[in-house]
Amino acid sequence: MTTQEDTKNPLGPGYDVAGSEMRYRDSFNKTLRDELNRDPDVFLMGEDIAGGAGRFDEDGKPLDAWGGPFAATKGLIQDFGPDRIKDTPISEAGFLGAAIGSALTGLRPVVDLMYFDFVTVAYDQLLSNAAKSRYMFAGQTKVPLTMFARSGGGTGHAAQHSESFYSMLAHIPGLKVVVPSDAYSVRGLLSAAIRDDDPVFVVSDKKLINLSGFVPDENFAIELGKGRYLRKGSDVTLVGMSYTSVLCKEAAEKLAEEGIDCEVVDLLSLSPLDESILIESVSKTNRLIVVDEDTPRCSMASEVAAIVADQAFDYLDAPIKRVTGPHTPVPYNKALETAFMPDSNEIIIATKKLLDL
Amino acid sequence: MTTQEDTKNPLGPGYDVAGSEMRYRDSFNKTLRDELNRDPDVFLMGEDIAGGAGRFDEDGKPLDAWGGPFAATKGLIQDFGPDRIKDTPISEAGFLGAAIGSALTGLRPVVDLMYFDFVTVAYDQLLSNAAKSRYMFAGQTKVPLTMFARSGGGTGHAAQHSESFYSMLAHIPGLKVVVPSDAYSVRGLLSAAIRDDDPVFVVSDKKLINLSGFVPDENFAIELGKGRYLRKGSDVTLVGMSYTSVLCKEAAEKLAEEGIDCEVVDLLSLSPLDESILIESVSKTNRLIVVDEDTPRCSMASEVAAIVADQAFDYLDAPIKRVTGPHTPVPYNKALETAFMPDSNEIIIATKKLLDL
Amino acid sequence: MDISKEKLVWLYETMYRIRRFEETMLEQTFKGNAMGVTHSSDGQEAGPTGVCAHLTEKDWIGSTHRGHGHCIAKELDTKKMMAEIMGRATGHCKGKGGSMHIADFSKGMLGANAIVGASIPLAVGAALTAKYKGLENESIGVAFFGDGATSQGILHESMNLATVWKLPVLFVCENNHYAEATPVEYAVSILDIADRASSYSMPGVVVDGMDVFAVYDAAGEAVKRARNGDGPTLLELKTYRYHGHFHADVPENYRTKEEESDWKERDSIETFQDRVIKANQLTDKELKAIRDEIDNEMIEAVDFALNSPMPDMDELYKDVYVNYPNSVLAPQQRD
Amino acid sequence: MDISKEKLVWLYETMYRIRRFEETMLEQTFKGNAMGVTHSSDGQEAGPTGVCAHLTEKDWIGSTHRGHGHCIAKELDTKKMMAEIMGRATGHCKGKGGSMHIADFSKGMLGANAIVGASIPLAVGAALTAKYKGLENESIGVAFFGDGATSQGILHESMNLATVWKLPVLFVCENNHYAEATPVEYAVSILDIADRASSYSMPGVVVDGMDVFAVYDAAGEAVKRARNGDGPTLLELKTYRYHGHFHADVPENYRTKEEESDWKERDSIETFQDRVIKANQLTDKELKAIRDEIDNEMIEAVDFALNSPMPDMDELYKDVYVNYPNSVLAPQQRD
Ligand SMILES: Cc1ncc(C[n+]2csc(CCOP(=O)(O)OP(=O)(O)O)c2C)c(N)n1
Ligand SMILES: Cc1ncc(C[n+]2csc(CCOP(=O)(O)OP(=O)(O)O)c2C)c(N)n1
Ligand SMILES: [Mg+2]
Ligand SMILES: [Mg+2]
Repeated sequence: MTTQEDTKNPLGPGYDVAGSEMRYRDSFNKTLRDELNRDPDVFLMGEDIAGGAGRFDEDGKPLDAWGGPFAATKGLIQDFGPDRIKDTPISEAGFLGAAIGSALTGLRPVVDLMYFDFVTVAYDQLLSNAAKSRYMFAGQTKVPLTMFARSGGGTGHAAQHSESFYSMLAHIPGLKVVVPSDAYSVRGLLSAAIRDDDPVFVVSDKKLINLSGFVPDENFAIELGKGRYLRKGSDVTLVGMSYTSVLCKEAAEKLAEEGIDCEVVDLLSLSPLDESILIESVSKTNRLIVVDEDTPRCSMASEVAAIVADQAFDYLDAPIKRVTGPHTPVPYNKALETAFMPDSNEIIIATKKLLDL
Repeated sequence: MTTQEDTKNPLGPGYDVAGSEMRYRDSFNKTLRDELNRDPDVFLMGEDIAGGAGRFDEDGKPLDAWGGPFAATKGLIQDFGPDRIKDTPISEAGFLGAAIGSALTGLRPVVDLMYFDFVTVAYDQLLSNAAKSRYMFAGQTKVPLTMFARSGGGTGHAAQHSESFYSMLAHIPGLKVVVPSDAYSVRGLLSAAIRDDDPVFVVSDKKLINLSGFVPDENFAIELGKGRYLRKGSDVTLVGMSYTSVLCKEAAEKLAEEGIDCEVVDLLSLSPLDESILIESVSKTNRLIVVDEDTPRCSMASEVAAIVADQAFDYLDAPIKRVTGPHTPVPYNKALETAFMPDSNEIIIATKKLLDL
Repeated sequence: MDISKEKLVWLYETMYRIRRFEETMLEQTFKGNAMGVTHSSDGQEAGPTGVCAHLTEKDWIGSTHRGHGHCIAKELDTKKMMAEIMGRATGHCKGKGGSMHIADFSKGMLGANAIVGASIPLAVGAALTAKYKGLENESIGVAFFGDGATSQGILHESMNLATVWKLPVLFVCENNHYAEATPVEYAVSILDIADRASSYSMPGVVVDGMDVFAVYDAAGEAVKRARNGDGPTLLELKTYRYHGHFHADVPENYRTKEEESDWKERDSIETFQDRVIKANQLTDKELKAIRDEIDNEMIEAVDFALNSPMPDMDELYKDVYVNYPNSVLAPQQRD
Repeated sequence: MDISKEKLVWLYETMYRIRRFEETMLEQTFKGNAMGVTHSSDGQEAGPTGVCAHLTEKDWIGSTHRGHGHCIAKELDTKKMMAEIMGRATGHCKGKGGSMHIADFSKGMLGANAIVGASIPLAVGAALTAKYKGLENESIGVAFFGDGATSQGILHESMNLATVWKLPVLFVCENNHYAEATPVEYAVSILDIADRASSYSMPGVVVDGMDVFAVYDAAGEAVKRARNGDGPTLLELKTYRYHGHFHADVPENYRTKEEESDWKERDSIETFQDRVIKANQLTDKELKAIRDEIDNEMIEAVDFALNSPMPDMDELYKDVYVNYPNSVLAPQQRD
């Protein structure tokens, strides 16, 4: 049963505070600003996070011609200056490596990798240096690095700009991965990521960026490794992450009209992963559907299924279902791209099938 | 029940032919040689696959000073010459990209990436070009590229030379991944990979390289996407891949002495993946343990668990267990490294626990 | 300059076709008919044109997110290109690739590529194939890339490999002075990118990228070297894109009107017209006839694209592999 | 050359310590006491020594798989180094890193790195920290790498970034003429790697890497530039490794005895001895005393390492993160 309190209190202090509606992108931007104000060792790096690098406007201020992809960093250079808002050449491996080096020596870099797909260009630095340094050097050092990028289909960017392969990142020991699902959680997770002493990757699905939601005025952090309930229910557990949490909620609301009572778990963190919330929920509903836009093999959907098939097996009354993208790259054509991505209708069909309805 | 035939006939024509015992490494080398002889468009590329590049011995033959890591390519340059056995500078991204370009234009490159860990340096070429070209260009082209590298712990190479993250590769649509587990299967899978018109990654666990086994004289190919039974049994299904198949077999043999009858499935291919053999086996044994040296999150172990928890749920009598490496990098110290890797003892313990013994 | 009338006509046609294609394509993008972002190369026509004038279908080019000009210079079909941008089944890639992935392997066009720098080694690989088969005299590889792409390590690796293996390759940097909104003088720490050729003992040539004859000459030399087995060359074409980085970009946010008009005064198409008319190589009337024909071609291309069917829905699952036995391509939920 | 006696002693001590450490370490490797592969840097002592002579603990260096020399020149503890190579709890990294990952952050040593080229941008990042904090006059970054690493794109990206941001960095290429068994003349398409500096408008200097005074002078200039805020420098040290690529490699398979002995005739330690004795800067006796002390240090280092405990088994699960709540670190099966 969903109570008002539950949805109003998604995690921690929740919505019982002063705040306002704002877009995910504005919440993101606001959080960066707060963290830059809070800690002088925090600085930003990325391609065109300002734009027009090295040039100035009529007032002698550094140009802010671009403000980062999807305006994530808009306005920051004019307030914090080019030393803290550092435009980079197109050298993802090089500048991510430099960011790691700066993190190893006392700074707290925040790196914009633009489209999630470009992570692969810098993959070795991410895996071999950022994720492994602390271990290889036996705790002598830490890597307080935050990375962020935009994932997912839906904007017609085709195969090389639409990836959601956060499962590959969640696979990597030494790295943390978070997937906010609204304006509220991106604020809490991004600030937690920046304050965290480990490398954290913040994935933002493009389809979330222009959605609005309630955001507290005061800044706050969400504990990494905690999922949340977006809806309480008893018939089946729908697990979402990033934008698929929105889809799960949507599906649950429609199913509620037909008398089907879904519980919706929003993972928020992929690494660390909240195993308890999964087990808690499935032990009540006895049924699990995991929804993930990523392609299916060795995905987060697979991981959630595997955890539950091990830890909550005795509670399960039905097969564990995964609703994911197909094992294909993302196509360009709008209808094909739409078909690639899970939607609430697919979740509804899967739910009914699972309940033998 | 294991019959002689079963183990003698692991896949296809099997052992009922003329052949001999040889090491995995020699079988590998022999296969390369056969494929080079078979098809003039096949050529090899990699760092020090010959060694001493550009220099000649007293007989005027190109030097073969190194013969590739673990002697995989030993002797080839002297028989096939430097155009077909191409030493490269240390530019994994560049030469993998060049190999892809040559595959797109009619050749069949075989690329040695040395240690599996170095894949990350060339990751973008692998994912954005090799795996996606056919799809993005709607079937206009194909990418008949073979890549190979050595995975796994056990040689004291520490965190940056001991990866087993084939799950990240199996995740990628457009790429195929195979994991031979003995001298026989590496022959069949490597030749299948080279003859295949899609990009295929051949992963060789270092711990297999010096093991010996029966290899037919005649060259043959194993169909990609087929697993095999290493042992038939009725109590529990042990799924292995690469070196963990050896471990599973070892564990099964020890357990047999105690009257526990394990079925051992060797995946051989990770992508495509033989879902039927998994379902077939679990529907008989009703219990599943997946053994994977890779770290656990979003691993092949997770994928196998997820498939079975979906497709064979009704047959399952117990939780699905994964025996994997821990969520840590690979440590240097011998005892720690050994503790990192699954071993047959862990499998035995997990099996007994699962059977409530 | 010794250049046949036929070639002159080809140069003009090609430049004008690129220009009109980009204008038309932008128009269609703003009308909502393109399915994603588009990057216009107008202003930069002389580069692809002057280079590809020396190539045949057996030569291979690699391209970028800003690839329409390369496609046209390699004689891809503007109908199929427009259809691709509109996501249609009749497009070069059946609507599955889109603006940033147009390819035509039958024309030696290895595909536009949306990862900055990623197509460069592909052209090296194509050259490797040619040399492997002993065909470098009739098949070379050409890598087109922007000034921004020069910051990607893979360019460095590719140039070194091409010289180590002495492959028939042209590295063609179209320096349009911006990578998105980043001025080249910020991102590149030397004045002339062409100078980097000396790091690989290959010739590096700065070329006026607004002058198709200059490009034609420099590329001719480089192509000759490649076909002769003398290895790669780096060409830097100084040029300018007239529009923003992508269709919705507002370049006034980072560059001045004066800079724009300075470059436009050196417009490659107008300069060409003035010159061939003055030299009595082509008449005003001939030029006009060419333009009319191409203007018409653009109308037809849009028509063709708009009236083309969308791809079948099962195209989603096709062309991932040559063969793949597995149901995972279309997950169970969708069965 | 104006150089204090104290510094002279340091140069000698450091070179000799590196030499003896590598010899001792190889011996121990062959005895089976190292837990993995080891890469000796003997022959190359003058490079790390001449460069690090200008550095303090506040300066940061990045290193490679062949990192022992860099560690010693940065004054890491040979006891802890030997212990690390033997996988002991008393090692610099508690036996979890091994020969290819020795680090000491308290000494400004960012760690050896087993991915060729991967540590280069780390040194750039350390320089970025210094500049960010306004401390470039007292803290610079030094990237050590081999000739083989110059084929990695990340070096190119790092050099460009360092010049774009004008960071206090030294790029030190130890050109020992081989990458594994690959001769530099095969893999690098120019004669002097130092010439690549011109691609980034930074000075590039070829240095006799067997002559510690030459290295000391060239590095001194470069360090001064960096501390003055004048940006990065590329140094190419021409040098030679006496042993194989790793302990079990047989270099005779790819290089001649004559080449080896030509280089050994220019041995950095012997040259140094001859020179300081001839110039009456240090006496034979003083040098011998230094050698004796270090010979003894090596015996102690081996003793220390062999008698040190192995790490606790739960070290497997430690230091993956600063904090991580999850049981996945140690999978259920092992509970
Ligand atoms: C690896 C990678 N990083 C970043 C981007 C985003 N991006 C697309 S185009 C572009 C600028 C490219 O500049 P340039 O190479 O000069 O080409 P131009 O756009 O000027 O034609 C950037 C940064 C990308 N597509 N790929
Ligand atoms: C990315 C990567 N590719 C390949 C290797 C294997 N490898 C280790 S050392 C080495 C040669 C390095 O040569 P160089 O940079 O000259 O250093 P040197 O060994 O001569 O000190 C190679 C190829 C590696 N460790 N990392
Ligand atoms: Mg540009
Ligand atoms: Mg070397």
